Amino acid sequence: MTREIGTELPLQQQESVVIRFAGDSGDGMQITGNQFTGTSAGVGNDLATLPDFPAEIRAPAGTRPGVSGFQIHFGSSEVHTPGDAPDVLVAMNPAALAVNLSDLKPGGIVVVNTGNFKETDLKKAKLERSPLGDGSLEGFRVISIDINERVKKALEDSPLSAKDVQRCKNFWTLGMMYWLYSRPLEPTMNWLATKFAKRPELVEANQKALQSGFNAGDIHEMFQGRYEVPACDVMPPGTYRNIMGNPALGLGLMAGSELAGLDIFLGAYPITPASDILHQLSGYKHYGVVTMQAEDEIAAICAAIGASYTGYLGMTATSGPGLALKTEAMGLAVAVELPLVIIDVQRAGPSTGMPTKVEQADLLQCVFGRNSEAPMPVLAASTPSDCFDIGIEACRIAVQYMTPVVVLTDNYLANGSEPWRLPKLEDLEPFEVEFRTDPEGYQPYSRDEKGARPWVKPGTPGLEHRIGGLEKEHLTGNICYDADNHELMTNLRHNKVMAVRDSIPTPEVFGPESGDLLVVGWGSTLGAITGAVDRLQKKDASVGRMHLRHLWPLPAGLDEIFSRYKAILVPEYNMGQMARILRSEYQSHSFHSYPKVQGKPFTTTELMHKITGILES
Amino acid sequence: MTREIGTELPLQQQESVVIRFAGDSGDGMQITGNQFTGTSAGVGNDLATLPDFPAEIRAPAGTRPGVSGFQIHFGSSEVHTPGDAPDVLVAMNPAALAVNLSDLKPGGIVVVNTGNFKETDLKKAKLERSPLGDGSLEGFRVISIDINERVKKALEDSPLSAKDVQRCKNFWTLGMMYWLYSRPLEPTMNWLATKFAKRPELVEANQKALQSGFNAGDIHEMFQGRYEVPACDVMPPGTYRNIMGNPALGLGLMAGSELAGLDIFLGAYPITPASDILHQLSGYKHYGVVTMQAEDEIAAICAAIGASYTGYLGMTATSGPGLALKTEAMGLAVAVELPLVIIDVQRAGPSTGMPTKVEQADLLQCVFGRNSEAPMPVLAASTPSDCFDIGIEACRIAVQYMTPVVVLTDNYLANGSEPWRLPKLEDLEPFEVEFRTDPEGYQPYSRDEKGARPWVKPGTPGLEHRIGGLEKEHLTGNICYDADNHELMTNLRHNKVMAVRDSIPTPEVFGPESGDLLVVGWGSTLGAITGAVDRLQKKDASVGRMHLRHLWPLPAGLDEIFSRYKAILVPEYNMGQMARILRSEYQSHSFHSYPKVQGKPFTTTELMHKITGILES
Amino acid sequence: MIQSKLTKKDLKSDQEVRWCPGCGDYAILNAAYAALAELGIKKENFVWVSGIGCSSRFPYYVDSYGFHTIHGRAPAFATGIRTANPELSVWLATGDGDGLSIGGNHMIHVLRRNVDVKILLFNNEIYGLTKGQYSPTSPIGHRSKSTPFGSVDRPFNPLSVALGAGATFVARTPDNDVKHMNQTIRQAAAHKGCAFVEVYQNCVIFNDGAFDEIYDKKVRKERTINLQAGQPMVYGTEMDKGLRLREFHVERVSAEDADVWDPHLESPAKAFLLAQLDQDPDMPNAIGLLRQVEAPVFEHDVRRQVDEATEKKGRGKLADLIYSSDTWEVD
Amino acid sequence: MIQSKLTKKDLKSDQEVRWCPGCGDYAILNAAYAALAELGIKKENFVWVSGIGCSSRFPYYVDSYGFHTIHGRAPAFATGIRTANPELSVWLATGDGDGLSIGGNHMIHVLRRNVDVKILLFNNEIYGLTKGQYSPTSPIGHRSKSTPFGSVDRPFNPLSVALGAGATFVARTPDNDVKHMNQTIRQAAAHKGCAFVEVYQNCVIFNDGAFDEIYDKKVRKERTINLQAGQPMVYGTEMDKGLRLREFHVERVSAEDADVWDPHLESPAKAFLLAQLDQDPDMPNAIGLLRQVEAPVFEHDVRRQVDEATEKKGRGKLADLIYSSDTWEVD
Ligand SMILES: Cc1ncc(C[n+]2csc(CCOP(=O)(O)OP(=O)(O)O)c2C)c(N)n1
Ligand SMILES: Cc1ncc(C[n+]2csc(CCOP(=O)(O)OP(=O)(O)O)c2C)c(N)n1
Ligand code: SF4
Ligand code: SF4
Ligand SMILES: [Mg+2]
Ligand SMILES: [Mg+2]
Repeated sequence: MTREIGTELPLQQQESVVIRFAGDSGDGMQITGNQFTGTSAGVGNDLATLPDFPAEIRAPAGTRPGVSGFQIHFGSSEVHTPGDAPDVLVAMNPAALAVNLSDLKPGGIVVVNTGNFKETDLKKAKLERSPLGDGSLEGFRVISIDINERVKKALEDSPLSAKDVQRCKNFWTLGMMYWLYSRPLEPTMNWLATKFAKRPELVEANQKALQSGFNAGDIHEMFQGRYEVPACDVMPPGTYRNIMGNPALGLGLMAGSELAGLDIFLGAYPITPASDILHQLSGYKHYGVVTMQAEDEIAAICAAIGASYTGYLGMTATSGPGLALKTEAMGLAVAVELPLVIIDVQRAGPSTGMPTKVEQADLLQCVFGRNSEAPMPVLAASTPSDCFDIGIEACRIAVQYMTPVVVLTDNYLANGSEPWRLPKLEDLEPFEVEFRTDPEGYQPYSRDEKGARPWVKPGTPGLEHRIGGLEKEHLTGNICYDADNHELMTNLRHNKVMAVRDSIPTPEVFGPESGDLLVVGWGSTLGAITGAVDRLQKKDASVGRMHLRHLWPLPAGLDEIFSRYKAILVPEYNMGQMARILRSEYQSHSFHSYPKVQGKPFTTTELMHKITGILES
Repeated sequence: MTREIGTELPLQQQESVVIRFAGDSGDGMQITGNQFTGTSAGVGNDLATLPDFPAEIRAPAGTRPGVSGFQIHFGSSEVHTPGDAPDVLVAMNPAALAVNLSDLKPGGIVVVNTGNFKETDLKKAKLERSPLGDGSLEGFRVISIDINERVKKALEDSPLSAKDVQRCKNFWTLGMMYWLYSRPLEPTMNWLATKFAKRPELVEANQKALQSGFNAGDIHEMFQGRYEVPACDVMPPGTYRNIMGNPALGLGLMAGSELAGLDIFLGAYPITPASDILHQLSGYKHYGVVTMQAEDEIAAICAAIGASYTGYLGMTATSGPGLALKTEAMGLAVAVELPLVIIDVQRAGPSTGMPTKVEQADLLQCVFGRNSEAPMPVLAASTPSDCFDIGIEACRIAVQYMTPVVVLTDNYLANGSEPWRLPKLEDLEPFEVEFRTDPEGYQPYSRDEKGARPWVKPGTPGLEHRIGGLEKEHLTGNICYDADNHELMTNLRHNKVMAVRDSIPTPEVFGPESGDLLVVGWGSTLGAITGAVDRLQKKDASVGRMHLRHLWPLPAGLDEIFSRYKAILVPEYNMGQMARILRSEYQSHSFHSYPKVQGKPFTTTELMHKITGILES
Repeated sequence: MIQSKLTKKDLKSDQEVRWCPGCGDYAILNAAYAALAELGIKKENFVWVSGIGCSSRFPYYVDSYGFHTIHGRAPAFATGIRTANPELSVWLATGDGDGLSIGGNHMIHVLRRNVDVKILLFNNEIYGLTKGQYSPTSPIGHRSKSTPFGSVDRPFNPLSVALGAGATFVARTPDNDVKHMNQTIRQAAAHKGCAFVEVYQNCVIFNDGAFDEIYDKKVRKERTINLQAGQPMVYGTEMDKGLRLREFHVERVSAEDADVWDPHLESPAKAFLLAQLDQDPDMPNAIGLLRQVEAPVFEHDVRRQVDEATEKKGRGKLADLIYSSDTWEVD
Repeated sequence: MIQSKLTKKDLKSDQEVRWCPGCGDYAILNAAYAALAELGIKKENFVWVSGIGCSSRFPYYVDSYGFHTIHGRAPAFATGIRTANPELSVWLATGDGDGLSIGGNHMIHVLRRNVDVKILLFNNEIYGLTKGQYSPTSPIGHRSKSTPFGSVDRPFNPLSVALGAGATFVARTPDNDVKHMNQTIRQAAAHKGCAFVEVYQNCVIFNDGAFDEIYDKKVRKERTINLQAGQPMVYGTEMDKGLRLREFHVERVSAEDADVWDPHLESPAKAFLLAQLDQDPDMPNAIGLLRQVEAPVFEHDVRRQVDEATEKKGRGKLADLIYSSDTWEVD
């Protein structure tokens, strides 16, 4: 179906490209982006993507708040982030152009759908003049096409209404971009055929639009050449799929519960950007998963603790404001020493803040934000696919140590995607739970070698006992106000959490074993840091990098590693929270905090700039 | 009425004495202790007291959980704490003896009411044998008196029932202790006359009992001599009253609101040990105070923020578990930048923990325990009477900087008492609030030189505006998702809180200007630290001390002070939370954490021991 | 203090309204503009308080004082505001999630206390802002993002909850009847005490047509009955049908035999019964005024205590507090 | 799975009971021991859940599984426990503060969902554990530590709140009538769904005699009416008085004219009316069974969805989830 014509045009190889598709919420930019992603993955590129949803549910058509974007970074070498500045901006209307243009790389390509630049369109976008004519686009390579018109022409014979015809615009555009980047049409053709199987007229129209867009490029109407981004040869062999962080985390929790031999009970209350975890798990009923949308975040965690008490793997998922509400119950979970996985998909604050923007500023809240001494392990995922592994790790720690565990991700991980090399299930190490059933010598607060107390399901004869939030006597678990016992129990709880350290690896250092600077990151900064440090290392800068996935307790061996570098840089999306923890734990090193609190990720460039600055000083 | 007889007995001068009164909850030990306190204050002693209430509301009579205690430390030189080990234990029954004996100083005096040591009494106290006969009391000076019998005899002619006669036991005992420590009877005589003005038979009986106890000592029946603790001559001149921390804080808030020219709105939900602040302020209606017992802690703080929004000085008072529930709303208060005073009377945890025991482990929760970056000032009172000053300081900062402020106290401060030198009201500096009423150029998020935004009362014409928890545009306060604006606003909020530093003094260092060790404390450890360091300084140890009242931001000048000492010791009732903050703020000094998590305060002895240990190493 | 009336325009703020095109919230906002303008209250004396949700964006669009707080807590803020300053006219915009899920407790307590706050609960039987989860008012079996197999929990009837909590004013109004909304809002404003108004609100995006069976133009006359004080309980396209209460049963009768409706009854039991007609597909749904009774108003009594104490003892002096109990001198 | 019955002693834990001497809680505990022992449920299958308060110490004293959680949240824990394991017999002990003040929202939601949890709400119209503040059930004017001038807020009627929330079982019982408590607890146990039992409980220390006007031996027969399914609504020392419902009014009549009580009515309106008799000093207070109807039980339907999905699709395999959507190979 896809004719390989037009090959006489110059074909330029590129190592990697960043494209941003932007249009009105109704323009189908997310589908376009996802199709481009799937096709690129299929041809073997490494990639990373990030959608940019409008904050409003449905802002009025054509307005700036209504702009929806999708950015994809694909390459023939390793791709670490969805990209800093796009090489190509596809703008379906004036609002999309106005909102996104400033991000475009100097000299970048901007594809504009001129069909949407009428006076009324400009007005909706709050533009006084058309940017097409006022010099705004100077310095860019502008491809102006009236896509509305093109689609109309291409689908002249379609039985679809004029309005429905216009809804095929995104596939026409996609086709053109496929041509420009030499991608095959088949995957999308097939997808369309399946997707609209019940409506053949839609299949036909969209396929036609796609092909027509492709041809439009092909017949040199607009481009001086086309590009090719060859398959990435550094991707380890295996089966891959593209995945976003939220679903990866959901799958990780599924895997974790299976490895523990338990069923999941998720108590949750919807909140952006964590709700999707609830949505996902509520579809897994035939996996024995019980989900409950509770009346609020407090009820959600309490129900989950209740479920854990019965022998389920209790979980709850929320974002910062919801976590704030859970802290009292988290303290109870510490006191009663039951397993629990608490997910915090962070977003920008304080308070309601900017719910759709990225931030990592719940770290201190998670590590320290509870009344009295209530220690619990805190983990953080560093890429969308790492969410899977962190999900498993959280389950492991929760059940092995009989403790609540916090998992931190963020907006950027939750919605960003990357190719995920699927694990071989048989390689995943099980950590099956054994419930205590033997009444002989049973003590509710005795401890195993890890410091964990026995887990008993209510209903087990002979092991009846009571637990609660009052201080408990060592071993018996009876209420106890004794001074020495309180200190003992405080220490036992503390030591148990610290002992998790024995079960986690020291993180790998990438780069020189010692040197001028070590960049220490955590969470979703991984991609940006990797990109920046890798490039500088190629320039022989004396800089290494290390990424933390276990935030509390911190892994063993850090002190020694830190001592091998003159300085340590800690970039993070907050005012320096991890830097504070590191300073308080490892006093003798010199930590530079590099805060960014803009609700958006680091660019490789700004990180490189910062690092170079420190290296030079 | 008080005959000065018996003066022929040797009169021994003592610098300071610690007495603990202990008996059944029904025995009136709190009244006894308070009377002894008032009388001792009247004769010019410095003093500190601490009650020890049973955890249960009304434990069965005669049982160990039913024991109620009151300790007073009074002296002719400065008294810093209610005392480590008592010199004298008054035990009204076997349970009181069993529970308290181990605390008594070796060689100390134990006064036992043998009238309550019958078989059934021993059984209630879970004692197999009477401690009076089994050698338990070896090494102490035991004064055994059948107080039951004495009172009965003394009140033979009283019209009171036998049961009511027995209720005069505590005054008999108090009379005896008055004799032993050469205190006048008048104050208590007068108090009884007023207290029971409507029941003259009770006045007479209790006064008779008091006199009879005094005489019993006087006629040498039991003691080899009596003691005198002369007036304290180092107390600065002034008018004094004895006060506990909770009421002192309540008065401080009253003073603070008056200095601000505002009325108080207190939203609170009862919780031990903070409830008394609600009780107190709810009695101040004719001061314009509005109190509201809300449905929970969340509603309490939200109502208080609502009241602040209208121009009241909003406040809320709670303890750790309640604070955990308020954190989401605290974040909103940060975002909307309204004044608010949040009181956390800390207690031992985690979770429900030990509600009647002391701990300082909410520090990190208060400083960092909110979603995202939500900075707010945190203060801590260091003695019962300092609660007054801290209350004023919290009001000042809240209104001058348009910010929520946390005040930390604890169980020990809340219920402990000491003489309070009353301030001259004209010396208190006012910080009157001016509400904005001028619409000209009004911007809801403009800032003054302190970084505070204007405070506008709803109802003011022409200044209508909306506030909320979403990120706001600088100056206009409109909802704004702009990246740079978010960073700007985050910094403005941060800087505003940090700027509080400019308005607070660098804490004084007591002791050598530089040296081997600086002991840095905060909150209720002041007394114990002062006692220990003073004594060591008298022995020429190279140790200084400094106490923090402003915990966030920390005062200026600390770094310089720390640099003058080889090491810094941070004793606190938690696992080292302030030590962590100090390490993270002042990396180049060597901080020793000295945690105590027993639900009870440091003793001077253990602190001296610790300090000596460090000095020697 | 009646003063020259406002116009709708006076109450429009300069903020762009950001609900989805077609959302029922627009109609509610317009009805509110009109009703508020007629109250004779100065615009600076209105305070609109809200939690979080699509509905809770409401305060931004009214050019008065406004406070967009946190999810579910608006009643608590409103209580603080109104108790601190009873001169203000305090209004609350909330949703079925904000007001009955996370905020259920504050809701029943503000009703119990009878704080003079006017509550508009935008019931769209869905979580709009978080993009389509079911809510505590969604019917059993509702398929939503969080209940792909259908919800299993029984819904609240918002009016029953309010009546159970002791509400003194309870009404219901549909977002597709501007006149009715306007009238209901004005009735709420006139009530001395806490007013609870459930607004049937259509969420075009996530729960479109949730109320069509009841209030679509084609069926509304048959499927709703407008309860009005002192009026017979009649309904139907020809206004020929009526309701009569007999022995705790609601009977459908002809218009002539209809009972006269009295929302001022001491017992809320009748209103309770009528609020629940929505359970029965053969019955019209009650809209209009279900209950309106007088009862002590929280903030009035709070302030009365303050005033009485002040009158009796005089405004307290700080010195008296501080220098009050047993003091002694050291010199 | 009926098995040989337990004795009261089997259910006594080894923990010392620590309520104040004379507290009504003792009687409730004893009644519960007796009632639970008769249910034919194995003791290891009981789970007692509670929040914080004097009443919430209850679980420690029952020798079964028990969870003393945090203030106000017990219904949420109980929901999790029961939904995770519907084999367990889950009981909840709570107070008027725990269950209706801080915990009001969870309370109405557990009732709405009809989770099969048996709730005993110890209503002493006071906060006991925190030493005597008024509660949301204290009458107006109540002087307490936090209301030295008398409380100004209208109290909740716990049964009305429950009915407003859609409760399927509602009863009331006094702590000074062991037999009545025992019977009520057993009725609650027999109910399929959430059972809400208000226990009038005397706090000897902070609110002694709060219910004496109603239930003191001398007056109880005149001041209470014991509602029993299928029995005439009669009361009085001579059982000569009765109640009759006419046109939404409760009338006092002679015993012969009394209506027969039916707690199984579809509409809760009648129960609602009777629950509120306590407002009227001339009427007897309703105790006994006010409502008992069948309705979908939350956890049954939750589990049914799990079972049906599993039956339809087979137990899910992890591999299917992970290897599900568009994958590609790199080699
Ligand atoms: C503490 C907290 N939890 C959750 C959320 C997410 N959230 C915002 S609005 C909302 C529910 C909205 O539903 P509703 O109240 O019915 O309002 P609608 O959008 O339908 O008008 C939720 C769950 C939040 N903002 N804060
Ligand atoms: C979060 C939290 N807030 C407040 C408290 C303090 N508190 C414990 S029990 C209680 C109320 C007790 O009253 P009620 O529920 O009526 O029980 P009762 O003691 O009367 O049986 C309160 C306010 C707490 N433990 N936790
Ligand atoms: S999501 Fe629904 S309720 Fe929210 S604005 Fe859109 S249509 Fe209205
Ligand atoms: S305080 Fe009251 S409710 Fe609590 S145990 Fe004592 S008598 Fe019972
Ligand atoms: Mg809604
Ligand atoms: Mg109570």
